[in-house]
Amino acid sequence: MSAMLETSGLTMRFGGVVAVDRVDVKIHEGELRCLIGPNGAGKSTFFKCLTGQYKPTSGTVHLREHDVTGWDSFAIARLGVGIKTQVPSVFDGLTVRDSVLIAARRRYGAILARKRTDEVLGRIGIEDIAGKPVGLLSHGSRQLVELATVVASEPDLIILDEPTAGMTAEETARTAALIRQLNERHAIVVVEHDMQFIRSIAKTVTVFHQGRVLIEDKVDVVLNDPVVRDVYLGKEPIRAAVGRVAA
Amino acid sequence: MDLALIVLLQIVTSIAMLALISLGLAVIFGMMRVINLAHGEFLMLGAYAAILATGHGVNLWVSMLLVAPVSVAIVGVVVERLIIRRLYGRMIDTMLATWGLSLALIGLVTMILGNTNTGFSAPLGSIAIGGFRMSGYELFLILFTAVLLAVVFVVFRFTRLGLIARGTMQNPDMAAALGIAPSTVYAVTFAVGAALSGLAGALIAPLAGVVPTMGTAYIAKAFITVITGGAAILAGTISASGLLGAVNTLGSFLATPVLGEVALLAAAIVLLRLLPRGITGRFLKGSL
Amino acid sequence: MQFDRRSLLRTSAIAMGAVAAPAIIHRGAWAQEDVIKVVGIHDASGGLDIYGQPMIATLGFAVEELNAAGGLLGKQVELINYDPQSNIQLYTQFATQAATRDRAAVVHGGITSASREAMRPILKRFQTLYFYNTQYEGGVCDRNIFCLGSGPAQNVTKLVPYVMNKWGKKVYVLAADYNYGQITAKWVKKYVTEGDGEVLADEYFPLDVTDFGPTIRKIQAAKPDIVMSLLVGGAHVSFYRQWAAAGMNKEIPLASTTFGGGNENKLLSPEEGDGIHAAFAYFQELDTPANKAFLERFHAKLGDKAPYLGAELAMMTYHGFNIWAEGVKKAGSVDRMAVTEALESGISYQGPAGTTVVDPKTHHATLDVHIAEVKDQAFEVLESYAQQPPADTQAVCDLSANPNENKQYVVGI
Amino acid sequence: MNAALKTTWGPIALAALAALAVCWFLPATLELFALINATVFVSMAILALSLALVWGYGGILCFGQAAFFGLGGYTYAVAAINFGDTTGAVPLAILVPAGFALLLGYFLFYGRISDVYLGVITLTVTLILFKFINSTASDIWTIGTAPLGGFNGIPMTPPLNFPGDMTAMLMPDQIFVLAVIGLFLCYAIAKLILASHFGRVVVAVKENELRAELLGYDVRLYKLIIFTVGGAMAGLAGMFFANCVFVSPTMFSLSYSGQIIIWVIVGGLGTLVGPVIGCILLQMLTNWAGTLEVIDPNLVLGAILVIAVLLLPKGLLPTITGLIRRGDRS
Repeated sequence: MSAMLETSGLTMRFGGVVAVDRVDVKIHEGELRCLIGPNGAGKSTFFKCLTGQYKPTSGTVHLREHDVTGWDSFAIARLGVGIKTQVPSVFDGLTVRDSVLIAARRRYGAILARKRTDEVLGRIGIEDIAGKPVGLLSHGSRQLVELATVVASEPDLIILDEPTAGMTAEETARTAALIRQLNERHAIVVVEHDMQFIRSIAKTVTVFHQGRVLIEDKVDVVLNDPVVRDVYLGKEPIRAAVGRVAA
Repeated sequence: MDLALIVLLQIVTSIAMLALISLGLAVIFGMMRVINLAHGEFLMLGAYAAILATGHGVNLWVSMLLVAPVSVAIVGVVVERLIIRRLYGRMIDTMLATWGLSLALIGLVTMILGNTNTGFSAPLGSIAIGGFRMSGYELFLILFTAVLLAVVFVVFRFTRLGLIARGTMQNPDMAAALGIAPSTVYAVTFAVGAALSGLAGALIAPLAGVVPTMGTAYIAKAFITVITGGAAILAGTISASGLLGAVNTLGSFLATPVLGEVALLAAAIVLLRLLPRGITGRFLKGSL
Repeated sequence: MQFDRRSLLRTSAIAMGAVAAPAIIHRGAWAQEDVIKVVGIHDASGGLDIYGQPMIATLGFAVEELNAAGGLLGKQVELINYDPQSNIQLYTQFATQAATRDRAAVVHGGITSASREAMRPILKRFQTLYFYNTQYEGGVCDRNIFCLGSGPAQNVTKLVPYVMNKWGKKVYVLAADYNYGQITAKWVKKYVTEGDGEVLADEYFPLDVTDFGPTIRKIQAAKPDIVMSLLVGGAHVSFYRQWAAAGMNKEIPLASTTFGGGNENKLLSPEEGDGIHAAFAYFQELDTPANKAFLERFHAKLGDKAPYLGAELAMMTYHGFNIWAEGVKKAGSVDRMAVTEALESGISYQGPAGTTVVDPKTHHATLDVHIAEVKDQAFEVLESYAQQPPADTQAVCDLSANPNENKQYVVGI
Repeated sequence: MNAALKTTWGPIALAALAALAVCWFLPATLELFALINATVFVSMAILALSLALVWGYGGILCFGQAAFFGLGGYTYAVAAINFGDTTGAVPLAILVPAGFALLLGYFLFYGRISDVYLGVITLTVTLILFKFINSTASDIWTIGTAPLGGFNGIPMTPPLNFPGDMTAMLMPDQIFVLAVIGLFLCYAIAKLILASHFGRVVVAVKENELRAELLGYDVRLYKLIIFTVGGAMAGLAGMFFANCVFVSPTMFSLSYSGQIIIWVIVGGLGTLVGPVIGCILLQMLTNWAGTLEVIDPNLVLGAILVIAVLLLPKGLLPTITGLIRRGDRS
């Protein structure tokens, strides 16, 4: 398999704090990768570097044949990277349908985009709230809406930063199924704290700790690694997840 | 040689004037993230308070240094209660409401006192510097502004009040942790900011003349100085006034006063383009 | 029908020369009205109120006197005052209002040359007679307007040689930055050069400038013998304050063609104002029987509210109204053209400011000019020059030869 | 299609009817003076509409909309005096402010300047233009045959003529009708822009700039274009204003910039009709207050703004329509 996304020596410093420290990560075409790590491990900062929201202090990001280091977010998005951010980033003043349509319309003409919008709304299971303003929805529904906008823009690589936070068990299960389904056509990177969720979808897992990659291996290997248990799973297995829901 | 000295003095005067007219706005902006567009009218009220007080036989210095700040502080408390308090956290709405207040105050003072120029003469006579003469009052203003900045620094740095204020700047919950309601801190801050504006208005009155619309001549300058300075109250005010004041004076000397003003404005634009969070958003971070 | 009216107006507009627009005018009604409407447009507020308020007072007084004496053509005169608040665009609004809604027989007003130039085209377009009674830079050549204040060939021409003779040849000019200041500064340069003097520098200030610090330092560096001030309005009074605060009033003498027009001498303390020289067609301190009698009537009528009349502007407004009234009496009508022709017959009026004679060719006035010095907040007249013609405008304008002319000439240097 | 009829073409048709009614009715009934005043109101309404679009839909709080208004007026006056014919001056009066908005917008948006900083810079630019134009009284400031006149402005601003025929000057009633048509066209253009994909993205950018960017939209470009359209409309407003008053530096003044914001906030941010109504109502109110001897117009205007922000944060129109809707339901 060829590398779709590759970072080498990616580093992000804020003043004296090193949030991301010489990270080398490769994501292959069509891969489903899970990213775990305690709060403050640098996962979200890493994503912001990938999607152009931060300009990395040093190191590079390659997307297929392009060196996209320091590119603007929209340009990276246009190369086929979609991200669902940690705190849902949605259009509060628009309806669910309009939000998804805006995303679909970037790729398609008016008629195809409408078709695509209906299809995505159905696939994510939010047709029933399609006419509602996003600002009035619950946290879980907003997560789904954001997911729908990301999916509708049909990126080759989808980054999902804690997609199930605030979801009910049923919504979570649906999301897991959806991710597996999406993975048929898109490469996916998921950040999660819910171990069960990770077990249910992941093949390869990368563990972040203090801005660096601690370990990267098959899911069973990683989850049974004593060091991983020590820095992450052993110390705050549930609380981290709970804390995130509250956030 | 004398000329160089006099140009230097003029630059210092400009800087002091800018710092003086901006300080009240900077305190309110730095502490509360509120941009008080009625700041110019607070200056105007201070100037009128001083004029009315001297008109009633109060000593000139008492009028300028005591009556003006105290009366405007009272206005500030009322304004904070009636308007600002209801709009915390809504920066744009606060700007619009204080703008409305600014218009209303101009209208009110015009109705009561008339839209006419008044003023009083600067005290303290003049002094000779080599072959040049300069007004003693301007010299006094420079010194007074320096002292005022020093006092604000000492209060913020070394007193409990300052501690609470700095804490609130960082995080509003901090004041609550110290057992003081943030709303009290905000009310006091607004009153202090208003008092500083009133004081500044009274002090510039002898040089500039007093008219209900006088605030409009200063608000833009003060606003631009504060935003260019950034969030740190003292460091921002001093650095921005220093830079803009120097540019203004040099422009005035080399060309005309109008070009001096244009140079000041253009400098502010360039600065904001380069440092979108103001000078202290980039340098001297976390200073006062 | 519509087309006919339009093409007619279009043709007449072209015939009238450079008139900016054809006009729809609902005229004719006023002739039957039982009052004669006169509109006064002067700033009662804002930065120029220092000039406006005395002018409003004298215009009102002139109308009352006339009405008390039986009015005009057997009718009472109704005075409508508008306050443009020192805002140029309000001048245009009120001028339009005076012409199209009030259908005034005459408009008296305008203080700055900027306000005159704003109103002049409108009043000409709507065919309403206009009197501008302020000392100004000269050169307006337009048959619809009468400019009765003194011009540079009457005041600058006397003041500049007088002060150069008294104080020295090097002059520093400070002027308000609009047409008055710009044009008058040219006249000052002309007369200074003719007197073998030198203008060291000329600086121009928008009307809202209050900070003269850098300029005062520049003047000190230039070391002139005289500072000539053509500054205008309330904000510019700061210059005199800052000048005195720097102690410069003891070092370099000031002369001005504007100081006193807005009673600046009363706004400043004696220490600040003493010694400034000014030239005008009138000072309240003039020691003539006509002036004394006027002041007695004026004060008897207005009591404590009587403003200090200072220099020229308020008094020429009084003269201006009376000259218009003379014209109406002579024409036997308030019709614009009839009154204009009557005034062009060389009407003169003898008032508190002496004799004012209308110059038929220029619509300007021949009048007395005085040079005075500020002493203890009052003017002390130093020299008087009787019956000075408006030579500046006469040199360029002849309305009897070119009645359709409509422009302001500027001195060529 | 039905939705488009309801939200776009329906309002445009209604606006066309209203414009027709106004053009039919007012010139026949109003006195000349009132008609000229009405033309001023309409030109201001175009100005209000321009900010309603830029701020209410583009989310760009521009403190300097008066800059484009003034530029439009001055461009028109200078071009008309130079050409002798106003046919070419009108497009210039739209293009020059639009071009200026394009440059300024490029500087702002591509510099990623937003919020209050954007407000400060637009305000500062307007102040610079004001100070510059206010100090052009000297003869050297002459463009072609048109002196800029400094504080005086250009009192001899020529009125519009029939296209191509410089001797056929328009009457005040014709200028009024043209201004109303101008207002209608601006409204229709704004409505069509908002109904288009481009307009939806502009609104999406206002709602969430980051999200739009992460979906692959270059938000800078969208902001720049809507800002430029707003500048063009403000220029057109300035052109009409120059026709019924004349151009002077006050067109660039802070008080104009301020008033526009007041119209929009009072009328209703996020609507197009609201600011137009707010503008006309407030101007009538200010004019009326100006004739009162006792109350200063500034006091009235200021109090209205404070009350609007405190009590009607949504603005007049949305509050009223909200009340009507609630009434319907009960």
